[in-house]
Amino acid sequence: MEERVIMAGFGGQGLMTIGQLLAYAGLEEDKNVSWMPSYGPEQRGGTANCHVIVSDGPVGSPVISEATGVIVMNRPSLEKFESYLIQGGVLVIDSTLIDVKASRTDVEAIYVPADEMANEMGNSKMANMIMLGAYVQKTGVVKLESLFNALRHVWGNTAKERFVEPNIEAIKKGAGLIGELVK
Amino acid sequence: MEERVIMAGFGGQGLMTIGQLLAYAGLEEDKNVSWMPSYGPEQRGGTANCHVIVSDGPVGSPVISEATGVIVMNRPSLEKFESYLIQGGVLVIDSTLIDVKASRTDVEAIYVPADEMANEMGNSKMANMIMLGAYVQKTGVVKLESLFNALRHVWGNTAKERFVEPNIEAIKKGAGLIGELVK
Amino acid sequence: MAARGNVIFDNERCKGCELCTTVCPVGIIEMSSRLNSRGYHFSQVKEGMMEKCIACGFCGMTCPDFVIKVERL
Amino acid sequence: MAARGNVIFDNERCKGCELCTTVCPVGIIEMSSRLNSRGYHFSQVKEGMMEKCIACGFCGMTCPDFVIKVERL
Amino acid sequence: MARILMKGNEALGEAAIKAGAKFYFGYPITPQNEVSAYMAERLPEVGGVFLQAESEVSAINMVYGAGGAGARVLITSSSPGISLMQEGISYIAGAEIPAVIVNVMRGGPGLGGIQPGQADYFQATRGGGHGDYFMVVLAPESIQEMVDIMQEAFDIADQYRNPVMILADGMMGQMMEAVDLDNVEKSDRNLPPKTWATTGMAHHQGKNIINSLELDPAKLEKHNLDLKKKYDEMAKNEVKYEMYKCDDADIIAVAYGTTARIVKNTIDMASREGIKMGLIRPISLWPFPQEPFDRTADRAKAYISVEMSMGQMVEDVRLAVNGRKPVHFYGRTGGMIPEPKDILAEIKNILGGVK
Amino acid sequence: MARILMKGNEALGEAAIKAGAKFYFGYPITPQNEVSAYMAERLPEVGGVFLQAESEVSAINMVYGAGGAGARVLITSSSPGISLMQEGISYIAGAEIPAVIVNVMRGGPGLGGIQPGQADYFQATRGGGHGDYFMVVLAPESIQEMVDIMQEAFDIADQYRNPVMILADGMMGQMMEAVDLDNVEKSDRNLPPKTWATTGMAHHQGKNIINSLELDPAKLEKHNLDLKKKYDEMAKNEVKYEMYKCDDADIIAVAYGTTARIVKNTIDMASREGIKMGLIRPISLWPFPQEPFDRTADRAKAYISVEMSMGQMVEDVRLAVNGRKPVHFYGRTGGMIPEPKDILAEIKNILGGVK
Amino acid sequence: MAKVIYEKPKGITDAITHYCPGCTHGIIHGLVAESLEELGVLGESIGVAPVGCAVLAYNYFNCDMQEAAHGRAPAVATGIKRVLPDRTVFTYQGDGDLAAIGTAEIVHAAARGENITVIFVNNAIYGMTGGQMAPTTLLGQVTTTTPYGRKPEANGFPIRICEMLSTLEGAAYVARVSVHDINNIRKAKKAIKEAFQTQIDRKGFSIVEVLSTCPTNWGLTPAEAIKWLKNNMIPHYPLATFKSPWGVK
Amino acid sequence: MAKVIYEKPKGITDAITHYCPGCTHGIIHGLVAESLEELGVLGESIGVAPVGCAVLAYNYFNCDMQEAAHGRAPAVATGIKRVLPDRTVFTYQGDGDLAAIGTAEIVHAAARGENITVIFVNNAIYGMTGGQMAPTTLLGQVTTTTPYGRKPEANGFPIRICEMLSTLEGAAYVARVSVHDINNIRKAKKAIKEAFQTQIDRKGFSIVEVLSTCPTNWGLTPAEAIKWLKNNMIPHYPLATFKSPWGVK
Ligand SMILES: Cc1ncc(C[n+]2csc(CCOP(=O)(O)OP(=O)(O)O)c2C)c(N)n1
Ligand SMILES: Cc1ncc(C[n+]2csc(CCOP(=O)(O)OP(=O)(O)O)c2C)c(N)n1
Ligand code: SF4
Ligand code: SF4
Ligand code: SF4
Ligand code: SF4
Ligand code: SF4
Ligand code: SF4
Ligand SMILES: [Mg+2]
Ligand SMILES: [Mg+2]
Repeated sequence: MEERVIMAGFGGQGLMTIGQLLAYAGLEEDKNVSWMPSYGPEQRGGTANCHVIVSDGPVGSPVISEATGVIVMNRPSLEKFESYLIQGGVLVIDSTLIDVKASRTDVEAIYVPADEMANEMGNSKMANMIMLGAYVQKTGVVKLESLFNALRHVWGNTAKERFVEPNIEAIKKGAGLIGELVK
Repeated sequence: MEERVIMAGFGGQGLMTIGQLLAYAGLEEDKNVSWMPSYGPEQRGGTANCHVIVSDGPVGSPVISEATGVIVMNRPSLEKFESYLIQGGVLVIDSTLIDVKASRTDVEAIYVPADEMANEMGNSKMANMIMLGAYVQKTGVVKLESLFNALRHVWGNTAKERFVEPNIEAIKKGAGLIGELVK
Repeated sequence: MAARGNVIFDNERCKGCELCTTVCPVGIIEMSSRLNSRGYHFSQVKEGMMEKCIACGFCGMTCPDFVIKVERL
Repeated sequence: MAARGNVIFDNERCKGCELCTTVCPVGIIEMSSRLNSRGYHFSQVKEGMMEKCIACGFCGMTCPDFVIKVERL
Repeated sequence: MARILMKGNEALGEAAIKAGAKFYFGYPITPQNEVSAYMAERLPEVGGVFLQAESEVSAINMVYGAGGAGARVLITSSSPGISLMQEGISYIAGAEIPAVIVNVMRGGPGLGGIQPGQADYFQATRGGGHGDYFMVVLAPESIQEMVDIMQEAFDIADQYRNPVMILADGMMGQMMEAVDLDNVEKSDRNLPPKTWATTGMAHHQGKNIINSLELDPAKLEKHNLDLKKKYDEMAKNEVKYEMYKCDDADIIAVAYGTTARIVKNTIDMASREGIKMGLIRPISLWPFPQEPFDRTADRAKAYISVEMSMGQMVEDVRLAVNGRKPVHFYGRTGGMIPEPKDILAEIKNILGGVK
Repeated sequence: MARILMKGNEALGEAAIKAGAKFYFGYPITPQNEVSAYMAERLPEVGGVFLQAESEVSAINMVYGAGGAGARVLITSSSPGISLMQEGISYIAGAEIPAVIVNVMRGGPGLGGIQPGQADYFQATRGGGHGDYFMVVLAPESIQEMVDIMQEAFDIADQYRNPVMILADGMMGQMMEAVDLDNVEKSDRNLPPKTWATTGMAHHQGKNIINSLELDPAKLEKHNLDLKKKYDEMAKNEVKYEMYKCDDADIIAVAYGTTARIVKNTIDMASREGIKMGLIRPISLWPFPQEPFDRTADRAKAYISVEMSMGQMVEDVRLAVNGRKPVHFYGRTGGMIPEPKDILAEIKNILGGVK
Repeated sequence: MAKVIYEKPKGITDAITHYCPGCTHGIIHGLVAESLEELGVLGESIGVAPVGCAVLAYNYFNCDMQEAAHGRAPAVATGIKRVLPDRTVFTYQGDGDLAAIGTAEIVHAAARGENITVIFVNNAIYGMTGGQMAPTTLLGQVTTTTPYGRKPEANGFPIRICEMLSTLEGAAYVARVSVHDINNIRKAKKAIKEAFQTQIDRKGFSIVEVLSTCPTNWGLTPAEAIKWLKNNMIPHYPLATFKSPWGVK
Repeated sequence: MAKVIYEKPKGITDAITHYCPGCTHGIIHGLVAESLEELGVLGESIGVAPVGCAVLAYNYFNCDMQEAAHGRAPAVATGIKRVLPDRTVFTYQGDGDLAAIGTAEIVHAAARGENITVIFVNNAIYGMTGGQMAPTTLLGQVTTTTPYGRKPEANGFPIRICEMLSTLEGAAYVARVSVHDINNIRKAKKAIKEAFQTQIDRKGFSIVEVLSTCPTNWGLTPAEAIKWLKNNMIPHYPLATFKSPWGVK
């Protein structure tokens, strides 16, 4: 098993964070993982993305040219990264922020109104977690429980401790969608 | 013909100058010449030397390891450079300043009381020219006239112009010794 | 009577920093709820307030992104 | 009465710069006509003048080459 | 401790601390800024010193001073910053001061870009500074290996009194991987005490001088010969490499650092297509490993050096192969990252030609 | 004008002025100080500018500015000073600014000594700076050749918009030889006008930018590929060498600059003893000449690289010979100068072994 | 007819800058461009961009530009000016660029009285590289490399560049200004124009230090950043004209 | 019994220096050595030699020494001092070394308040390399690189280092002295000792600028050089204590 996922959107949407979280979750399951961020001045206000690999075998290049999954939270990212997907790959689109559909038909596109849902939950900052929940539930790359553990591990005993439970809720919300959305 | 001569003494004795003069004289005769100074902090107060090559053919290394001639104006230089001479090479020693004799017997040592003679001429600074005159007269590496021309060329129309004629006199003094000294 | 002014925004240049809103002496600049193509809420003159503009030029001088052209009518 | 002094020169260290001769308040230091092994005329107290030395130490303090030791007798 | 997820730049900092380096001098430059941020926070906690110098030139000379005073000292930078250190590195080598220098390479030349690159290979292995000197240059392919190699790097530096360079790239610095910081193998090198360090004459026998000047050519030549002896020893003892699926390979790629990981991907792709491809991965770039080439030169049909440069290590490959087999090159540059499928295409090309 | 006796350091300055270089930036360092003294006196006479910078780092960046403004500009230094210029040289190459840099090499590493050396060969030919770049590196063996090559160097720099390095050594800088400054052959290169120079928008079409930054990796790669194309062209067109008595040589020495003169002495000694020895003298060290090796590899029994270093050019010799014949090395370092008789002894040794 | 009170200066290109929202680099760019335009020297100008957030300034100024190595802009400008003494040559540098790695270059350009103009943007931090301490970072200020706040024992004291350079005879015009409000923006413009006038009049080296914000790395909104500048930077970096060919009150 | 009034200090080795006859580098060496000795820190001291005529100072000072790259002595000293904060660390630098290539290093060592002592030997010329212009060369002074005399338009103005560094908060002790006569040699000694005391008391950066001669490259006899220093250098480089932990009158 090797999952190669690209997460992309505007800076500040928290895509780096969910990328790290996924990698941590993989680590919780004793898998090999890598997380590779985009870096540079374009991060400021511009788009940011990271590449995460979760694998049973050793990880080769941390930079993904053929992705099994893509999570996008703005339109330029959809346009840029859609083509990275392999056939049958999973494409998770924030449908609140992106008002177009996937142009590829050979991939599994999932439309998550994450921003809207997050606002409903009272914190638009958690849209990223909703996206992640949906993706993980769909692909089974890691167990949801591993994500929760990762959150507790990394944010526990830090200033972010109080965000752990709400974020778990958000992940669950995202995960919960999958049954509904994907028929 | 290739003459390879090392000139050595204390800084300030004018050995660099007579080296250049010899090279210029060679040039006057359309020979190939090179002049290579010692350089570096040891020049200050310490010993200074230069290597001059006058050759019919192209000049190889400007640094001399096997000298046809050596002109020395202090004892450390005698001790250092005597060994550079080839068999039968010419060794010109300022016998006013160096109170020992050459230790090699397979070379032609010439003892010139240059400092004393220069003082007699009223300018101890010209001892170098006396040494050069003796050497050139002995070896015939260039014509004396070429030395004089060189002096006129290089110092003429400069602040040193007034030293040209006295220096020619000094060279002649040195040259004049040769008949006397070398029996 | 104060001079009347007209301000023209090049919305695509705006980065939504809000500095212009803080310097307008008559307080007529606000941020739009809309985003420009680069994802920023851009600035605009409040609905129907343009005539309050005194053409001081402060908004233009303050804007780090050369968004605003100010004219005196 | 001024202090009596004794100055000792380490001739081999001397570079013949003559600075010591310029600072001696009683003018008793001169340069030798002899050379040391490094080719310098070295400094010395003029023949028979040592007893004029007032042990001020100026010569020692001025010498850049640590040639001179000054003692007060 | 278990494996944790860590950024390369932070892991290398922590690894240095674990290796006993309590002194860090540096100057900000992308893509290695996380090292300074990490060290600025961590070193005071362990009683060490983090100092942001006014420039890379100053930083490397602070390393000279600190290393000369007997400390284990780390400095990191990226390509243009490393260029500014060339005089200092030459001095450190000449004065025989142990120090570890990390270059998290980016694209060049000039200001270039900030994405990963491997175009400072020549500079690192041939001495970008003046004069005859060499450093051991180590190129890890993973964060774990970088951590392990850090301990080794300090040991090598101390053993030979010589600078050691770790050559990484922006990818290595920026990526996160699982790393175990506690099970780093301590070497059994017998490190000489630093009796030469300038710690004040009251603190050791005699007078210590840290110096690279020698005005007497005969003595300077002697010094160079002594250094050469040391380099020969390093060349003999400090070779490190990995051979991956070389045994029956028709074509052998040579790659280091992150590029080697990419080549490993390629090898898997190739083997799925029935192409026998292997990898020689030099871990020490200087000394460059000769042995794996001698072991494979009979069987392999060709070699290909794969680099994030326009072709630098390929010269060492040519020197190692010495005409026995053709040597090819594939490179991407400017921050572009080679892709397995493109490498594979090149390889098919070559094998087509070779047959 | 007739031949006059001139110091290498002064002759190279005058040659640069004759080549139209009216701008000189530098910082004092032995053994090339006579260049600055000469230029300080001469340049104001010809309406040029001599500027002593506060450091070599500043000086090379002044060259960047002046070259970018369209001037022919000269900079000279010696080993440690050249190390300090590595960032600047990489920038100049990256931004494609023509300039001529002279390194009057001394002994290293570190502060080393001030006597002649050739141990900056790697730095010069491989790029001591970061990133993929090359300069044409020219190594004259006599002052006349240095003077002739200066004109050539400026022309090459302008033709390719690239820095050119002249690699001399303390001996070349300090010695005097007869030189004819007036009969320097003007090249018939068709030099492009400097429409790219930043002279103010009122003075040319459009806007000119001198720059080496490119944050987009794809564009930076493109820039690197464009540069590569240029380097390939230089590599094809700018090879210069001399072959001396190679025709029936059993052993061929390879040497450049002053060392080549010494080897010529050796060849004469050798031939007196019946030893057939030849010399390949690369005049361009980069591009390194391949042809003379291809022409001699069949006949010669061995090659020997003779250098004032611990062995640097020998790698290029190995690459050129590519395993066809054994390649040996003889070097002196630290300011020691190889002696013909010692080289000859080494050669006898080798020939004894080769037979 | 409508009279234009303010619009993008001709000295600024149409490119959208990469600066963060609310970063005052943009304001300063505008002032430089207006000054060159008003003095009629835009077509005669050659600017030198630094390494720092203004690294891409060559895309924004509508005149010939050179991109210098980090800290070396004054050396590059010197090279240009010596070749083209009748052109207007300026550098635009950050506090890391000018006051850290480029210390020698700026001091010596000033000491030489090099007839160039330096626009020195002091935002008390390394913006481009993500918020490290600059030589001008205030005591106590938290940056990525002073996580415990800048402490003099460990990190030294902030440098006042204008005060330091004013000791040099070659420095003809030295002023510190700020852009935290309209009044100060106007004063900044005046200073920048005077600095260029100094150069045009061949009076020697001119420098204007402009206090500037870095909302991103200060972790503040643009408006908060403006306030922080006013309340924290100005007390330590007094606004003044330190030297001027036309005299200083 | 004879009492020793003066003799070679213990802080000076027996080696004969390579300095030219009458060069005052030697006098300054003596004062540094005496100070370290009298303060009882010779065995605790680590000196940093420059590149310049004092390049071989490591052979002359009887304490541990490091030889720095040209201009980098303050950086090297910083490295040493940070590792060994309780040792006495000093640099000995010429005007080319400190005021030209080493400008950034000295400014920042001072700005950091780096607790080291700098002995700055200003002889208005590059001695070691044969007499080129230094940043401190006087206007009109002829050197090999100012053959027509130093002119401000071409070569800039001489830098007054003490005045410049005094603007920095981290500089605790700043003084300029001279060694052109006995009285001044005594004052120089006092200043050097105070500088070291500043370091021992952990008060921060200390520097003593010592006006010195270069008879060789000035083309004067040692005695003439002393006079030239007095008549030409002192008017431009006023002798004073600019800063001191014990206050300045
Ligand atoms: C030689 C070198 N060292 C370091 C860097 C990395 N670097 C880029 S910008 C910068 C600092 C920028 O800070 P500043 O000059 O204050 O400008 P700002 O971004 O704050 O406007 C540094 C250190 C570099 N590019 N080159
Ligand atoms: C990087 C570098 N640049 C230049 C030199 C050459 N150099 C040696 S000493 C010196 C200047 C010395 O002058 P100063 O510092 O005033 O000392 P002084 O000799 O006058 O005592 C220079 C430029 C060098 N060794 N290294
Ligand atoms: S010109 Fe003045 S009044 Fe008009 S909108 Fe701008 S700031 Fe407000
Ligand atoms: S100041 Fe400019 S960029 Fe900022 S909000 Fe106003 S118009 Fe937009
Ligand atoms: S101690 Fe004083 S009096 Fe005696 S010799 Fe020396 S200077 Fe003269
Ligand atoms: S001062 Fe010293 S070196 Fe000079 S002459 Fe006197 S004793 Fe000799
Ligand atoms: S990082 Fe700071 S200085 Fe740079 S553009 Fe952003 S706000 Fe401006
Ligand atoms: S050259 Fe000048 S500074 Fe150097 S030792 Fe000689 S006199 Fe002293
Ligand atoms: Mg800044
Ligand atoms: Mg000096």
